[in-house]
Amino acid sequence: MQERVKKDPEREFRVVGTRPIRPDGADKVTGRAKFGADFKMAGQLVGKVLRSPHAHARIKGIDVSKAAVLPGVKAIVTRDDFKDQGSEFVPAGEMLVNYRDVVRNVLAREKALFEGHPIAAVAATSEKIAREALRLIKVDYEVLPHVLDAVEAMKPDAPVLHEDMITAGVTPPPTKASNVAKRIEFVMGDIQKGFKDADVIVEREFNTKPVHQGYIEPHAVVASVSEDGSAEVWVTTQGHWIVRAHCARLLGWDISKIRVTASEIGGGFGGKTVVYLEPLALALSKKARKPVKMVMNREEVFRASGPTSGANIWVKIGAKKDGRIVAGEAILKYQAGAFQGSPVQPGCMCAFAPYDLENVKVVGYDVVTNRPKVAAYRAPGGPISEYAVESVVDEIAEQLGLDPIEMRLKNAAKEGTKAAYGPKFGPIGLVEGLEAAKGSPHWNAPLGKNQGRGIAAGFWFNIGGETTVSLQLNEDGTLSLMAGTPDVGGLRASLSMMAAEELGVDVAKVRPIIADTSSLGYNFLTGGSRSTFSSGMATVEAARAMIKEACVRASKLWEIPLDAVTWEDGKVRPAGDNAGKHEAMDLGDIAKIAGKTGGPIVGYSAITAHGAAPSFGVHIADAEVDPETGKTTITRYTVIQDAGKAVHPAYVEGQFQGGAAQGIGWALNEEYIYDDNGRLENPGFLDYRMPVASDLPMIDTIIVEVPNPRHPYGVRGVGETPIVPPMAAIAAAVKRASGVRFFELPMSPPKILAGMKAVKANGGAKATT
Amino acid sequence: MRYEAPDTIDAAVKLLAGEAGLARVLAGGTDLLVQMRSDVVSPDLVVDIKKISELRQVKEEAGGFRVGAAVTGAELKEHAKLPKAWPGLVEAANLIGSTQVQGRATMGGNLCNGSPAADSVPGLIAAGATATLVGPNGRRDLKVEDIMLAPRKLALTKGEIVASFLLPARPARSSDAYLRFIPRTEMDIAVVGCGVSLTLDPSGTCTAARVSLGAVAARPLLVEDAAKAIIGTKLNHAALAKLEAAARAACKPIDDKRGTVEFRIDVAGVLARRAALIAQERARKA
Amino acid sequence: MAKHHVSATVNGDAVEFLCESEQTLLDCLRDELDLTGAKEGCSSGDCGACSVMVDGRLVCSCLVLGVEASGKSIETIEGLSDGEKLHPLQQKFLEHAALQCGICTPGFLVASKALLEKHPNPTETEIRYWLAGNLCRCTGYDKIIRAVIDAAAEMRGA
Amino acid sequence: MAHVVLIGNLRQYTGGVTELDIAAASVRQLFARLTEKFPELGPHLEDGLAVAIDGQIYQDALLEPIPENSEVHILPQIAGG
Repeated sequence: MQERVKKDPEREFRVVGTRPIRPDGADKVTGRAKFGADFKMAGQLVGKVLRSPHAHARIKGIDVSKAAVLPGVKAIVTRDDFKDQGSEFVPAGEMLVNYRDVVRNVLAREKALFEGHPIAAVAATSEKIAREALRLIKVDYEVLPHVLDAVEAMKPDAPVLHEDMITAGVTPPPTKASNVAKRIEFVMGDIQKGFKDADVIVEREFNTKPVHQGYIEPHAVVASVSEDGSAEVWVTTQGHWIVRAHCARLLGWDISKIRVTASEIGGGFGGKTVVYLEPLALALSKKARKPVKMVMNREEVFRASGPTSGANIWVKIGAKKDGRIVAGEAILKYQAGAFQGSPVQPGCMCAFAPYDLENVKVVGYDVVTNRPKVAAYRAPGGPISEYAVESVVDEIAEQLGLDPIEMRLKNAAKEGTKAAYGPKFGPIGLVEGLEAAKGSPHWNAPLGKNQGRGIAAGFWFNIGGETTVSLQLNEDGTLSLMAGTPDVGGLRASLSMMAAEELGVDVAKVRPIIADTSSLGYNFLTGGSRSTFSSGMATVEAARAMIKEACVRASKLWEIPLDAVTWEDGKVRPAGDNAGKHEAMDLGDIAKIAGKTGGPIVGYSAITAHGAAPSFGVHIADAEVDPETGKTTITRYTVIQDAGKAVHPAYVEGQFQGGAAQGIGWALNEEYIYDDNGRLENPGFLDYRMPVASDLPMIDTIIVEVPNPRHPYGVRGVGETPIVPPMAAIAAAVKRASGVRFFELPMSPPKILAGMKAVKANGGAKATT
Repeated sequence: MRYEAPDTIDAAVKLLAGEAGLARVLAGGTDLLVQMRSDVVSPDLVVDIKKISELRQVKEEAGGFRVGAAVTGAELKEHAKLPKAWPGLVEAANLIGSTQVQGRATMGGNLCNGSPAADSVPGLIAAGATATLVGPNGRRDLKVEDIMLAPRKLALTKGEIVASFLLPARPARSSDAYLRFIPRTEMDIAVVGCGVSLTLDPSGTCTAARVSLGAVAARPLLVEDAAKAIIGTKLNHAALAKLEAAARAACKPIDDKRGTVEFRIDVAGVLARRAALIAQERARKA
Repeated sequence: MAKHHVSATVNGDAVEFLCESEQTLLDCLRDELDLTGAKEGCSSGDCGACSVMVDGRLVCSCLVLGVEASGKSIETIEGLSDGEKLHPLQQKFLEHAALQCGICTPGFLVASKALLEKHPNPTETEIRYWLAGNLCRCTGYDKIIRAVIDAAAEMRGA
Repeated sequence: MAHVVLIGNLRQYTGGVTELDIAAASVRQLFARLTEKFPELGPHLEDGLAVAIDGQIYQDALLEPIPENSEVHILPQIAGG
């Protein structure tokens, strides 16, 4: 079931809001589209990475002498091939990056900090030889005690990963190094007073496990450094300008020397925003003077890329009898993995974002552990804290005997509400989403035996950022559109639609491509749900620049003032009394005269896109719990979310459905499992249990459209919010189905069965972890 | 690594027996190739047995069926008579992996991979299947429950191949069922597996039964006490309670990434009851 | 160890290639025959991105040795369309927006075709179980299942 | 004058001050005034922070005008996945 809810009478669109076939579609259904591992260069070598078998170990020596003389081995790189970088947070694009950590994540220096940490890389004439060479590299490790869990890592006697790491955000600064990189605090109002006013207070502790982005395409790169030191990189990434920046910095090369082309990308979800193989491939290629191809296998992806944080969260919420929340407090402890930079900060800011609260206090800790460094994953930080807060809101509603939607409506953030992280919201669609949920067929449908229904809200900020788009008017009136944000799921369709809308041409006349880093101005990466928003904004601006130029040409040709020329219905027309009689010209006509009236016509937009607006979602989940095995089946699911304006509704629905599916996996079965030695036990799709087709029902969607006033078409980012509500919605559904409230993810069958048995043993009612 | 694909079983046995290094049999390859890829095994010789016709056939024999060890799950399902006679066993074989894997995976491979969680093995044990082994010293028959001794450890001697399984003739009103527990609906390794095969008399009383469990001990188990619990009963409430208790009592599981001891023991009982009821329902119609 | 010389039929064309014993059919298709439509997502038969047909049987090409292809008929995603005319499944996947990133799409299409050849009128549940070996992380499967249902209806009508 | 609110950890650089009024016509001017007042805050302003002017969040917007009597929040930057 697909539905749409619109708020305002809107502009009449001709193309936007329709569902044309995507321009890159035919290549993708015929197997011709080239993804990361599909690119091949003549004479390429195979690059492979040697990884640490230990979770924590000092590297006393690396001996590559035997590997170096193996016939077919053409280059080896270790820590000695990369200059060390100082500890300093510097902007790279819009991300703050500490290159001290980036260089160590790419290749371990003093210590191996997680199982899978790269130690050395080899380029050889075949994969077999490269693998053999890895076996010949001798690494002298001094194995150290390790720590995997944030709470454990915060203890005073925990093994310390970085002997120089002093907790930031604490005054006075601690004198001793610890695993706590940072303490952050957001305070609004008076939390004590708030709790004093409360009629009911619920306080709970939650734990979540790390989960991986789970993209089906492993990381892959081909790099070729030529004799003059200029480099070509072909890579699967969410941001090729970011790859360029990181590689240039780590290798000490000029940015202009590196040209990066983004391949088709087989999923990223935040996980392809960092560099792993790219600097190694470049360094190997430079040494070997040949192209080098590197592809991770699935095990490497799980052991050494992503995931997002596991966390410990404590939440306390106070409310009046009528459901009005008067105080909210949370403490978040997020695992960062081996290097600081967990998404705890946005986690803090998101925690209470759906609600209009006066008194809020959130404290967050960024904690390093002997796991792979976390990477962004869809709404990074938000799903964890909002899961905990939404679960407590659900419990309060239950205690007060309130309908969970009514409870949320009573507290929902709306236009003018001061967000729990400070500023006031502009127009947002949470109330509209909750109302749509209340009126939905799903919310009002009967439930079967052993079934329960849950609901939860979710929020993500969305961002803009640096964006460049070039739109060329071709000689025959068709258009070439160059954008720079990799297309992870229909971007080229949306951009060509927006160009067609603005220019009054058929969408099939616009051919979009994702340009390489040397062919277009800078673009920040695809992330933060920014690509349709930002590249869309730049596309509309580029189209408007083209229209303006078309009008200039017409005014010159017609020898009338520019203000006597107008653009209407896809044509330049004379306008007003002084304009005279001239035949209106469409872009095809303009294209014919372009060369003779001043030269080719190119619309260009290079902007830092501002005005991104948050998107709120509401999810309804039905769960059936087998009382004898604890197995949970999701029997029905509906996603309701504000898209501002859905440019291509099918791909908006797809984002909703995909986010929900990932959230269902997170809620029920996905987790990283380590053995006592800190080695990952489930680095494959067999035991890292992402939902398969038979695990899920159809996922219904309702698109709410409360336009974003800062985007020419009203667009909001939609990609991230859908992963925020599922965990709490499912936990609430499981509670109603099983009678037990769970405070730990994943809610896997052994936990649920044990929980139900414990409740039975207690004679009912008592909650359990 | 050497690859050989002989077309007689004797040639295969000769190759395997004569290999000084590590030799592996390739049937469906759905375990072997994964292990080779992840460097768990690096064989010097791989003997592909799919060109040996004896191993690729399902034949009626002595009122029952002889199933070649290299017949795939998908082929079992497509057989004209087998799914009706042994629905539980065919289901078990077809729970191994995805549709793609079912097109390759075989019961012989499933057994010889030596995993306590293999899905088709409890099915075979419940069925009372006998395996025919061929080795340098000729042929011999072994009950399936006697083949796997411990994880990755089999009662096969060097050069010996599992050639086929004999599913015995069975009286009217007989049927079987196999259930496994996995956290998802597909694509997992059994956390617990349970096969039940039984025969009813005209009054509906169970006259014969075999119950087997997988993934709850170091090897798939034949649980005679569980069978005794339902033999002579109409699978009433008390008999089923005894069945559940016997199944649970037989479990000696471990805690691992796929499940806990407590969970496995609990669920073994649940599956035994559910599988017995399915088998009973089927037997009434058989 | 000398390489094996393999002769097979791929998408109706006779092909020959050399491969080592360890090389999988997936490696051979991608590296020796430059047919990169089948993708490597896991190399363990758990994702289905490398699905192909071998003698009419749906398999993961990562779980088949290249040398086993000798004398066999292989069908890959590259052979699905009839020249310029897309297969109804391909067309329906596009119309239903049943792909986002597209990496799993070739595997889904090959597996779906195998299903519809066997079961022209599958239920939603049958489709979901048949395709359980094909992982998709982007779509939540909804639009994929709808596309297969729609393609099946069209193929039955045609 | 703009009413400026410092969010999160910033008060550790301002001796505990979280709200103040500042005359500034642009984000760049605002940062300059804040740096004069709180020298420790200065290095943190241009990197890693966002500015919300009357609710609208800006990242990397030194030239953005700040209207008279507006409310300005200074908060951590947001990225995404």
